[in-house]
Amino acid sequence: MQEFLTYSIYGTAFFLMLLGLYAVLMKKNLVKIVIGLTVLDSGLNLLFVAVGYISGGTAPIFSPAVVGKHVIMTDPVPQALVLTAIVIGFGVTAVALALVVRLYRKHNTTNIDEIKNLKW
Amino acid sequence: MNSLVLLILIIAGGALLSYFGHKINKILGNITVFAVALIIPIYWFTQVDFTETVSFTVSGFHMELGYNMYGKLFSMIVMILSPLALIYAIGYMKDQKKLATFYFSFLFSILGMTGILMSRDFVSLFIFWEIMTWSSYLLVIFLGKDVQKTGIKYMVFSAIGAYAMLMAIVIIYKNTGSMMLSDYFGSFAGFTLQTKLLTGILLLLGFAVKSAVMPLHVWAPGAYSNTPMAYTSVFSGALSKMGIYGLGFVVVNLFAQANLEIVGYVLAWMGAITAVLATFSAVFQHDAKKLLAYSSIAQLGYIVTGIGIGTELSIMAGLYLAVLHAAFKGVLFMVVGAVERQAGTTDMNVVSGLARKMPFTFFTALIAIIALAGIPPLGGFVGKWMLYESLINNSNFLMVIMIFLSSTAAFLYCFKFLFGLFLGQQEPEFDHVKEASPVMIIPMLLLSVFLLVTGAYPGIVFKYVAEGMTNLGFHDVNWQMSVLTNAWGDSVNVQHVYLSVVVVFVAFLIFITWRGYKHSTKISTKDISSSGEMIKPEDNMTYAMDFYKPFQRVLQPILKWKINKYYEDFGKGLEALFDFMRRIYTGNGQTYAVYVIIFLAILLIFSKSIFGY
Amino acid sequence: MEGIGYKILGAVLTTILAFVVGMFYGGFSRKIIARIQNRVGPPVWQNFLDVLKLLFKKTSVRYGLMHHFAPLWMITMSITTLMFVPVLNDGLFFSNLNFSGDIIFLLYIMVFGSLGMALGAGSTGNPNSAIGVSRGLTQMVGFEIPWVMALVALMIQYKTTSVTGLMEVQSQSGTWLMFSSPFAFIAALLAMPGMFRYSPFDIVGAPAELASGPISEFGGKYLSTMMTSGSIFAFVKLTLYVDLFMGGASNLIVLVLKTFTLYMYPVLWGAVSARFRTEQSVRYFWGWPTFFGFIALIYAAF
Amino acid sequence: MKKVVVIGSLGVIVYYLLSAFVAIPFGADIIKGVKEFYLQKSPDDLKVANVVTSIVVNFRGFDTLGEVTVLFLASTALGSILYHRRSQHSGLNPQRTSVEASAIVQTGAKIIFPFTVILGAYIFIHGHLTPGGGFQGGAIIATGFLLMLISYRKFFIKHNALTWIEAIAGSTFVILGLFGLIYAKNHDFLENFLPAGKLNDLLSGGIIGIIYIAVGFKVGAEITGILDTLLTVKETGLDPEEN
Amino acid sequence: MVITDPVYFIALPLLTAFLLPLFGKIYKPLIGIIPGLVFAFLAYISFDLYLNLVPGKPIIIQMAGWAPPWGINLVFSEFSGLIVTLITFLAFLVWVYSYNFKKVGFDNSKKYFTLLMLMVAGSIGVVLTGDIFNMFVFLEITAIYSYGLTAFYKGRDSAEAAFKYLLLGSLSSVFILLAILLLYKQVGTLNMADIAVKAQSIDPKMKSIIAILFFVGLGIEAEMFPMNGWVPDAYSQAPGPVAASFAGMLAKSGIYALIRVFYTVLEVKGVFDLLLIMGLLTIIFAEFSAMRQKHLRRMLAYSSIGQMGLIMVAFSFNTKAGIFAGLFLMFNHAIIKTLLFLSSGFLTYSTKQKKIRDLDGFGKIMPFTSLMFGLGAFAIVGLPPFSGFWGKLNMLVATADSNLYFVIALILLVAVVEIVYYFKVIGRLYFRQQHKDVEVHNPTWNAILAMSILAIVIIGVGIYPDLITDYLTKATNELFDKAGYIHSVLPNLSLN
Repeated sequence: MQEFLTYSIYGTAFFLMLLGLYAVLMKKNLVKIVIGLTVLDSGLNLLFVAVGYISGGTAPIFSPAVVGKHVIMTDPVPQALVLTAIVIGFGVTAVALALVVRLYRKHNTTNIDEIKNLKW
Repeated sequence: MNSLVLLILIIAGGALLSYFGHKINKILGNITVFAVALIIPIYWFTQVDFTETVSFTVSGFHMELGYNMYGKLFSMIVMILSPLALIYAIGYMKDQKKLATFYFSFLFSILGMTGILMSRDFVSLFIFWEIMTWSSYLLVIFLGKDVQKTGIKYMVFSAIGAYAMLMAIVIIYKNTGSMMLSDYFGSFAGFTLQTKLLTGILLLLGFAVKSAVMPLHVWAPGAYSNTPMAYTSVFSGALSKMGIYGLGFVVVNLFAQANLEIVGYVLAWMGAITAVLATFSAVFQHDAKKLLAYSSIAQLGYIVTGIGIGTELSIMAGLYLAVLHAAFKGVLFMVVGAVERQAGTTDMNVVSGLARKMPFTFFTALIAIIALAGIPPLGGFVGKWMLYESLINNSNFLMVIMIFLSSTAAFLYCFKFLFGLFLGQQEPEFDHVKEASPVMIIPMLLLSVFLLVTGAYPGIVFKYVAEGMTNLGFHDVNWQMSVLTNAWGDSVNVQHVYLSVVVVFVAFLIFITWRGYKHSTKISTKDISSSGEMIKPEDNMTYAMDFYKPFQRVLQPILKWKINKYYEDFGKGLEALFDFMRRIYTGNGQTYAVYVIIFLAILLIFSKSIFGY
Repeated sequence: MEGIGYKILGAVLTTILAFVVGMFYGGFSRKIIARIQNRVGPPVWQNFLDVLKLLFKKTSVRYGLMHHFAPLWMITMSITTLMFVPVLNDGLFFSNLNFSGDIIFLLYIMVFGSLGMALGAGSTGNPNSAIGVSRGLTQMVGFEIPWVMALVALMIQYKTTSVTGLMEVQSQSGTWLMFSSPFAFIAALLAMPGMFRYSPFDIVGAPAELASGPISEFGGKYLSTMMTSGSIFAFVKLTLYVDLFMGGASNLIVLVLKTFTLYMYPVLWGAVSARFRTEQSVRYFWGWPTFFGFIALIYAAF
Repeated sequence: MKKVVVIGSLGVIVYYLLSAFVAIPFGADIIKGVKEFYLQKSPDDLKVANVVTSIVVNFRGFDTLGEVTVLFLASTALGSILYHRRSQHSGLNPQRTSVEASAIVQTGAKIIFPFTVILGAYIFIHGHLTPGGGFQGGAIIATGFLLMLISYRKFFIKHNALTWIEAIAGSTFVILGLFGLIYAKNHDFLENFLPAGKLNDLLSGGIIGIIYIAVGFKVGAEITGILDTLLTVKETGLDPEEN
Repeated sequence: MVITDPVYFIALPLLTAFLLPLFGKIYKPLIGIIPGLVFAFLAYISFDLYLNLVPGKPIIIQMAGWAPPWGINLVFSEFSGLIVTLITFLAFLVWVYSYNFKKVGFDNSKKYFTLLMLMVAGSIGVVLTGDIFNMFVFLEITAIYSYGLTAFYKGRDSAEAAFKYLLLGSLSSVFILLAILLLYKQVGTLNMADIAVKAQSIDPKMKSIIAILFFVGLGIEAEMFPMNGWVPDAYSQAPGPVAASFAGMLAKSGIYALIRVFYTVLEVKGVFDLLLIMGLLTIIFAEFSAMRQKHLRRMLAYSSIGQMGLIMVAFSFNTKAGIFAGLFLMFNHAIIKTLLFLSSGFLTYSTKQKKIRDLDGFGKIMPFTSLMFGLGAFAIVGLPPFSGFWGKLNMLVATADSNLYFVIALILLVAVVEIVYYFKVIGRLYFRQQHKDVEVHNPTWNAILAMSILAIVIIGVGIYPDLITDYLTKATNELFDKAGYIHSVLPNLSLN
């Protein structure tokens, strides 16, 4: 069971990352590439959260119901980190989309193969 | 204050003053340059204390400046030739622009040379070497001709040389833990053969580039001929001697003493081959500048041969020739400069018959050419003689033949130079030409006088050469004021030669001039015996084009073989390679991302072998 | 041997001797060539007459100083060379400056005159002169190589570079160098006609095509000085050959015999051969003569 | 070809990474590190119930400052990337790229909008007590604005106001942190200098709550600004001539 | 202590950046002036702190009252302090230069200065922080700054360049995050010193995977081959001062992160060999590509990559001499490349194409700028008496020290190539006939000031390198002394 969970959850995260990377590397459309980036980020975030999980743990909040009792809590650090990661991912995505808009305005295409005025 | 430091500061200050002087006003600038040109040699000859040293530690490297007699010998070349060239430049560069840059670079290259000759450690040697290189580069491209080709070629070869030297320096530092030249010489014997050869040959390579030894000479013709002639006289006369300076101490102090004379021998051979090939090239040039440039290479070849052989007489010959070459090449480049300035071109197919217009220039050129060709009774002969004798004494018979071939062929270009520019028919298009200004003539005359004097009294040069050779391990060098002696005891008394020549010449001069000269009329060069044909003034009958056609036919198989072309092909190949390599930057962002992924995958696959867990 | 006056006297005497002998040799050669060609030919003293005639002709034109100096340079060279070449083995009068020079010096001083001549010729502006000079210098590069090879071989073999040294070697061993170093001698001999510029190496001054080449614009005193110089120089060259290869001469008669014999060789060869083009002659000199020179060098070195 | 290479490389990478990750099984509590300290100190010293919040704002508050900066940076960068000359030069009005939504959507949006904003505000105010916090709350507020933006073509956001909110909220964060240098016990940046209060009270945790509120405002304003910039074409005149 | 606290390096620029729009509302010129004041202040405190630093006792700042490893800490040591000082100094100069850089096309200077402030905060943060995740956050700040400012100009292909950078930058952040995650999973802490202590117990295979991920992720930021495709585009399309800041600050923080991670945090056998090889490849490819460039900026960009490769090689020796040389090279590269980019900003001002051949004869019409460019070129190729020479010399001595003779040969061969392309430009600038009707844009007084200061530094250090060698030596010792670093960050560490 443990093994299955390990493989399935990590596997899911990695599948997402793989999917995202594939889109980034193979898709020609700029928007799809950006989508690939976000999917990649999602997979990574999922991985973060998954890593922080501890079997049987609750959310690391000392709500009145938990205070004073001995409960297992999941690792709060990856959760804090993933928050940061998400925000950064958001920022990058926003900038990426803005750049796509600019590129589309200039080149009138979203095919990345056609956008190589700068080379060598 | 230490006189050596002060000397450096004076030159650097002179450079800055000339720069700003010329920025403000041409006349002020010229006055500054003139003053600097006087002050530097005067200071050097009167105030500099040659026993003084100054040392300091910079960035953890111990550095020391101080003259030795060997450096002093070369310094004399620099200190005599450069100021004269500077003064000459005042006249020569009168109509040029960007004079501030010119004099700045000029003086900085003097600074570099001065520094090289007083460096006792590799770091300062290299620093000054590079200062010399870049300042001379600025002058090579100063006129803006062939900037990309010549300038880059010069810089590339200089850089290769300098970096070879740098590599040697760091390896030496690694092995001795010191940057001092003396420590290197001292511990050389203890190195492994591999280190000996590696450091020594890299150093040799560095110096050989500057002295334009054969496969590394291709920068020289273009660089010498493209530079303003006022500087070329220093370039060829003094700057190239820095290479000789280095070759001297490397070959003699290191290889000869470590029983690796074979290196010196190879070097001597390269010098001989250089001499021959460069002479052949010089013969067929039609631009006087190029001719002199190739001639310089050939002459440097003799010097390198002399140094490479490494016997007392041969080194003496090499060093003596180095001094003399500075003088006569200095004059010749100044002459070409004067012609260029007055007549507008130095193409020997175009210019002719300037001797009547520029008598002083012609006279100095004649003296310098006689010295260059090594014809007695002028000083050039002395050097040639010593070189031959040393080679013969060593039984290097093939090398003698090479050198002799080269110097015999040298007569061809010597004559062509004089004939092409000064003799032949006087063309109407050069009627306007006037003698160069005294500022230009006087330096040339001074150097010519030096050449005349050394013909009878080469001892005045031998004195310093012999002093300098003490630092190369030759104490008690045998020399006399005007008698040359070889290792077998055979000798030539140049004073007698001089005497004989002068007496006969004067006697017959009287004979032939008496009752003849006055009564004859001077006629134009168009008035020649021409089988009854009348030559009009505008007909150019001068035989200049393809002057040595028959010789060219003889040398056909050799001349086909052009080193320059190989280098250029190599360069082109490299460029193509670079172009190919930069194709990896395809311009497609996605491809770059793929590179990253592939790189990561490769690292992961080989992680075991990389990280060895 | 002491006394400056004595020296000067010796020098003058040597010069006169060289002049006379050279002139007669020139006359003989003309005569002999004429006989070979089935002509009568001029008398042997014809050259004297020519020189004298020219000497008294009025020089009417000049092209400037270089032109004026050219004959001077030639004669200076000839006489200076003469001064440094031992005429007799131990001649009292003719020692001159023998011990002040050596072979390398002689090789160089001999060029001096040609260059001066060339400069004078160049300054006249006559294209024929220039062409002649160009050919002459090129040819010189040709014959100098085997000639120098021969000399270097001798020098290396006998470890001396002076002419007197080599003569001493011969007198001590009793054999002439032409026998003890045959290859050097062959090389030198093959190079010799080039030095004399007789046919087939006479393209320099080929009268038929170049109007006498370098000397075309010279006349009167100039030409007479040049001819004088040429005679002296011919004598010097012959003497040098004799000194080097044939043991020198102990008295004047032997000298004349030896030099005349030697002289006949280029003259006779010239009489029967056609003219080479410049590159042909250079190729010739760089062929067999150089080969023998090379052999000589190897022979000398090992 | 490229495809094969890419898939191959990806396969290799995933294989290695997965093998690295599965070395420690999912849910295993074997990491001994700083988390124990956080779980203990957060309720005890800081009196903050939500440990994630205390980590985000206090223990690793510096990260959060960076995070806020990233958002701010993104919105500024976006502005500079999509920047056009102000419309007053050419007289063109800003235009929305989206089409006008239907009446149902418009009405619904109008109704939901205030609630969304209030929800967002609730979330960041209670950031130290319940799941969520400034970022989440700010994002929810921005969602409300997004709703309005895509519903109404004529709904414009005053950038002036956004600028003010951003500036004040951002500087509150930094200034509160700087106050720590002066007033707090250890004189550290971002250190709590206010009374910590009682666990699970609204007014607990000292400056943590305040900072989270500021973050909420800032995030809300910034995301709104970003959305607005992306959705609105201000002017399509000529680009400024530059080099 | 209050007035000179390293935390100001980050807090102040951030605060200013947040408030800058408000200042703009109050009085427009404040947008330009306030950043200058802040930069000047930062430069002042960095010099003050750095010069008063007690050797062996770095200033450790803890955040929010929690001692490391629990809280985030800042480490202002001889090494990080040196780089911070360099960055603040350059930032000030870049501000001086760009204060009124261009009237046209630069009028959203509010955003420009805001971004610049954030970037300075970010790159200083990367250098100062003692927490690995915090380092990642600051790296992202610098990255987003770069995306934004690369695309600053509309007329060029700047968006394309920025997008490429963004693509690679995102990959970089993914790999760094993965590495951090793996690391956290192994040691349960994020503090660098703490990780350094605990990392010894990590399974070597795991460690190598972490190292590879860091290597690739940080390698992208440090312009390592083959992941530097973004560099030439970004450098060539960004505004002049921004390109200068890329070379002077951004690249520095990237390489700093790389060496900090591998010198202090993760000790992995073999990574330095890898760094050596990749550094050499970086040099070779970059310089060879630079050789054939027709665009000035791209040429400078490739040259910049080459320099970074050289720095990598220097650090890869893992010896004191190597680190010293690497630091010297970093210093040189920061100063000289900044000068080159600043001067090229004016050189290429009026030419649309920015081709090198458009610069013919500019030495005449733009004497000062050309002189500065020439000086920079001389210095960067390592000609004495400029500072570049000493860096190169030390570098080669360090290489020889490690017995890598072939590396010396290679570096020098590539240096020849470098000389060729720089001198080609100089030849064109000074010794060619100028094209007709060229617009002249002589630099403004503040640009002249900025460039002169840089030039003075270059010449000063070139003539007397001991001006900085002491500090470099100290920094070297600090970086090399891993135990000292751990001890000063975690003084109470009982090595259990």
